[in-house]
Amino acid sequence: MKFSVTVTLKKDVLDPQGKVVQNTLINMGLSDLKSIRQGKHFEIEVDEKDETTAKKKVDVMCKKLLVNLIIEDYKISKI
Amino acid sequence: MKFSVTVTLKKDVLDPQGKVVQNTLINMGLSDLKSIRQGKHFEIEVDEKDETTAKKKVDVMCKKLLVNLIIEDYKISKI
Amino acid sequence: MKSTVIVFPGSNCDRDVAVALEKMQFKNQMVWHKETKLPKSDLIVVPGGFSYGDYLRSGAIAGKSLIIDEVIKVANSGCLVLGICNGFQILTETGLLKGTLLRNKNLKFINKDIHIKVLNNKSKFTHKYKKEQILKINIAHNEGNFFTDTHHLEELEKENLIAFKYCDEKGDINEQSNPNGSLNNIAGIFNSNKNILGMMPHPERMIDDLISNKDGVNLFSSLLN
Amino acid sequence: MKITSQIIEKHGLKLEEFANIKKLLNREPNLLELGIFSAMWNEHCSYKSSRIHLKNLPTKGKQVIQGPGENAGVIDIGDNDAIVFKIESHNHPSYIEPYQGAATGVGGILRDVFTMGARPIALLNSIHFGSPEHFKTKSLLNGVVSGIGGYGNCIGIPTVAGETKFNETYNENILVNAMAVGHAKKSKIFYSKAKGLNKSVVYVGSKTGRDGIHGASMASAEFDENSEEKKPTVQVGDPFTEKLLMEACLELMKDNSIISIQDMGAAGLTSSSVEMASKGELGIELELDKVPCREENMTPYEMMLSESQERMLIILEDGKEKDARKIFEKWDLDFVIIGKTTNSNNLTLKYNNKIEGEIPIEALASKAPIYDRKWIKKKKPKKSEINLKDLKKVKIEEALIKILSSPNHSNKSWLTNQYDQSVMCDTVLKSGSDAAIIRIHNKDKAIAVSVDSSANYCKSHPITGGKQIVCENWRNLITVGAKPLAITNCLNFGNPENQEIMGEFAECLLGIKEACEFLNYPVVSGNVSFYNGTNKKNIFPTPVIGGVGLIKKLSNPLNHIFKRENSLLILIGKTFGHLEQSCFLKENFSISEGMPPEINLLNEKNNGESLLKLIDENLILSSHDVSNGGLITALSEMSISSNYGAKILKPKKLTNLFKYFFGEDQARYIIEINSNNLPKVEKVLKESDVYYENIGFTQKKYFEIEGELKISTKDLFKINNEWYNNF
Ligand SMILES: Nc1ncnc2c1ncn2[C@@H]1O[C@H](COP(=O)(O)OP(=O)(O)O)[C@@H](O)[C@H]1O
Ligand SMILES: [Mg+2]
Repeated sequence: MKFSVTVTLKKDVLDPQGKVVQNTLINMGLSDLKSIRQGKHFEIEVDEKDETTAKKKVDVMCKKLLVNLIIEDYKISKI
Repeated sequence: MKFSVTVTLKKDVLDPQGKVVQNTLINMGLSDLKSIRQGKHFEIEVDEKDETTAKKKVDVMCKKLLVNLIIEDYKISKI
Repeated sequence: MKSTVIVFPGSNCDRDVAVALEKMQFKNQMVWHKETKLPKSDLIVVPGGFSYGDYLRSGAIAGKSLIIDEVIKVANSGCLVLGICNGFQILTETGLLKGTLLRNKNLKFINKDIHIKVLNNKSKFTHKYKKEQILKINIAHNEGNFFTDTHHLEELEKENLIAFKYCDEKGDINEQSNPNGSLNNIAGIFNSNKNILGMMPHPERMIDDLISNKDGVNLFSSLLN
Repeated sequence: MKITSQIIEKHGLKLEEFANIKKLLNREPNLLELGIFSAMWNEHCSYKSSRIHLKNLPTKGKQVIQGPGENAGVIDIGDNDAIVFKIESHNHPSYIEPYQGAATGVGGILRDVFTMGARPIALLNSIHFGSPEHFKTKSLLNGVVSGIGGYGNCIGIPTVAGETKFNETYNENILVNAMAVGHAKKSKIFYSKAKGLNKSVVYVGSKTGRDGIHGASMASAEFDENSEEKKPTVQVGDPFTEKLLMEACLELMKDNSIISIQDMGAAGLTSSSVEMASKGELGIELELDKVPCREENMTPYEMMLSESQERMLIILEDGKEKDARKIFEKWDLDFVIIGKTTNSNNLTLKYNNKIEGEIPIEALASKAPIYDRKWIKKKKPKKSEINLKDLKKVKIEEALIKILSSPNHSNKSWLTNQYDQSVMCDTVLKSGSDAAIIRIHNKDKAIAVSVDSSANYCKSHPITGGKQIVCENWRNLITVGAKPLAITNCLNFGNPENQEIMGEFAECLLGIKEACEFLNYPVVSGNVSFYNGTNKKNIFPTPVIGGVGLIKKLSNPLNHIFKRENSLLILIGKTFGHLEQSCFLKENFSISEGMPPEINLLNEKNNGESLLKLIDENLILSSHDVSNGGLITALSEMSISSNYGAKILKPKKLTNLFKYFFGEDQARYIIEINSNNLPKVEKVLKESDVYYENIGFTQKKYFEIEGELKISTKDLFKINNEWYNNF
């Protein structure tokens, strides 16, 4: 079973990368850009048929390693 | 209008980060993990009401800066 | 010889390479990335450091700066261009050099003295070195893991476009002597014209016995004539 | 909003303190004002528990240009060159989020140094973790190390020295102290004291967000179960912006536009504006609507207390705004005039033309509380119960291997290879030796730098411990050929409201003071971090000393590595065989009672200065101080990184082999000399009445003690390099 996980910085946490990317895009003439925030994305496949159990396993991976819960939020979706 | 962009390494490109993460998770006892690949995620807001035009603008951003087309694939979706 | 060092916000080896160039009697100028004209010069150096903090991808944002269009122009007309470390990454982002630099395989920043072998000493950058000469040289990077497609890799090997490979003290090129996971131990490559060199190691750090050694000196002196 | 006792407590203020605030204001403060008081009156900014003790430290000397009281200390190294340096703690944030905590620690201390007009030339750090077996240690270590590297590497300043220690006392409270060293022209040092009326107060750097609101109060409160909740206050570092800020500030400092400049560190806009005004005996008025904000709808309270990083406050000379703005715009940084100096002696805060808060500056600064907290003397520690017979149960070789392979003694290249040590091309000696050597750019002189601490010694006998860390630091500079000039110190302690802890603090400071005075080694800057510990379990007292020394002529830099075969090895200083508090007893018998080795300042000074004389006369091939692990450990360290080992002769007047080789008596050095030079060396040592012993000579490949052990240097290297491979 496959899941996608998106990890984003919590609101109000400084996103130095997003800031620089945003300035660059605007300087390149893409002035319609209102905001951009950068995060991480994982594609995870687990050996488990039951969706709830599988999702729980992915959740454990997020909590234990993939996500820094202090500054990041995350969302798991089945793909 | 808001879009999410996920950027992933092409299949034949080595993903050192994904590999290390995978090993770490397996070492942590999460042995059901079959595969994990890591990529980037952007949340982009553009000042444009027409969806097709807006999406095109995001596509330009991807091509011009956000994605290294030699090694990366990307997907844009409206959120 | 006149040289130009391009300075991006976040470059931090710009002074180091300028010092090396001046010590080797280049007449050097620093050029800020917002300039739109390059002074006439024989050599353009894209220095190491963390242009734009290496945010997004190392070298990506510098690759879009105003001055880069000029660098591409003169490079294509044959001017010598040297990209060191972040400079190498920037050159791949602009397409002047093919391939890309991924994260080190251990996912850690690596700073140490390693060895490289001069594979091609028939270039304007390397002719003062002996063929197969082993140099001890400093690396300092997070993304030095050279990657490219098989086609390009074949071309690099066949056309002799690999300047340096990582090796050990004795010159053996193998997995143990590969610090970052780079394809075929590649540490530096030329474009097909051999007027552009991109390399991860820092020759500007190797010009002074008191600090390290002088293994970088011949790179600069090669360029002098 | 009515200020309830709950709100007061949330702000880390005591009810008596609140009463005092009301008296100073002649009214109740509003919430904004209360927040400002809480930031300025907390331990971190006011030094309320430590100030009366810090006052006693020696801070003066011919070499001192600026002692404590500014952003960093400044010393004179001749030829119009000055060195600016300071150390600071970032313990609590690093425990909560190790990468960002450590990174912003480095960023903060760098700002303290370039604020004064210095270009940073070196970074150091002292990091202390819990037991290696503790489940958090590995990830904390990884996070802290990559955070330190992440920031320093990106901004391009070499991280050249430090110390890394493990001790279960830090299981729930790690220490992350960062030190920065910069170089300035003596004639161009910038200070934070405001001068003149109606001068523009300019905000430069990053925008203000909701980061670390109440960070300063967090640094001053003990951890408890609820500290997890304080997580969102973690700040994210942006080394790229700091690099821009540094270059922009240094560019602006080339002419004479700056009257006064101050970084926004702990308690951000509040402490920077108050500090400038208070030093200048002026008032300051800020229009908060002008503050560049990152988030929408930020309140004056949030703006004043935000600890967003990479920001500075500058007071400019009249008419300089335009040129200054140009510089900051070139570097893509905000530049906004947000206020002016006034003669009101108040901090006046306006928002949308309304006064939202007004506080007399002196209420926040000179009238901040000062406590003479009760403290009790440490009792002399119990003697350790080991008799000579028990010692014989271990073999010398096994004991040595145990020490060399222990986490605390293992080779640290796993860490240091993650730091760019070479950028700026002036690193003459990288980490791994007793001190690092950094050349002054374009000159043939250099400075040596080192950080040191000894929590075990300080715990068992704080006065001796305090003396010892100063002496060890001084020795570390001497062994690389530098004349020690001055120190900075970071005082990491537990809860000062606990009388025993306060006693540890007071007595460690007495020791530091005594040693610094005797060695003419003044304190020019520092930082205090209290409340290290959890739920009443306090960390061992851990003062950290950061020293700077001068190498006047850089012809022949020294390090601790054996240089050739058949040179003579001389041990300077007397060996009594002090084993209590030694690594030997800890690693082999798990004994940690007893007194630390005694410090004899007279010998310390004499031995050190005599060694410097030998070095000046070019008589030394390599040198190393003898510290933790004793003589045998020091000798093996000299072999490990070299192609040469040593043959050590059995001492003649030997009482006990273990005492001789593992004792941690102080004021000792090992030197390697060319045997032809022996008469010259002996002459110098005899003239100065220095005790010394010829202990052996260097040889190829093997480290050997006559009749006791023989190990190849390759094996020693392996033993010493294994531990970090698990990471
Ligand atoms: N342990 C100490 N020894 C000497 N000076 C100290 C010590 N602790 C703090 N200081 C001095 O007190 C002043 C205020 O320190 P601090 O608040 O840490 O500075 P900053 O506001 O720059 O972070 C500084 O000049 C610092 O050098
Ligand atoms: Mg400061």
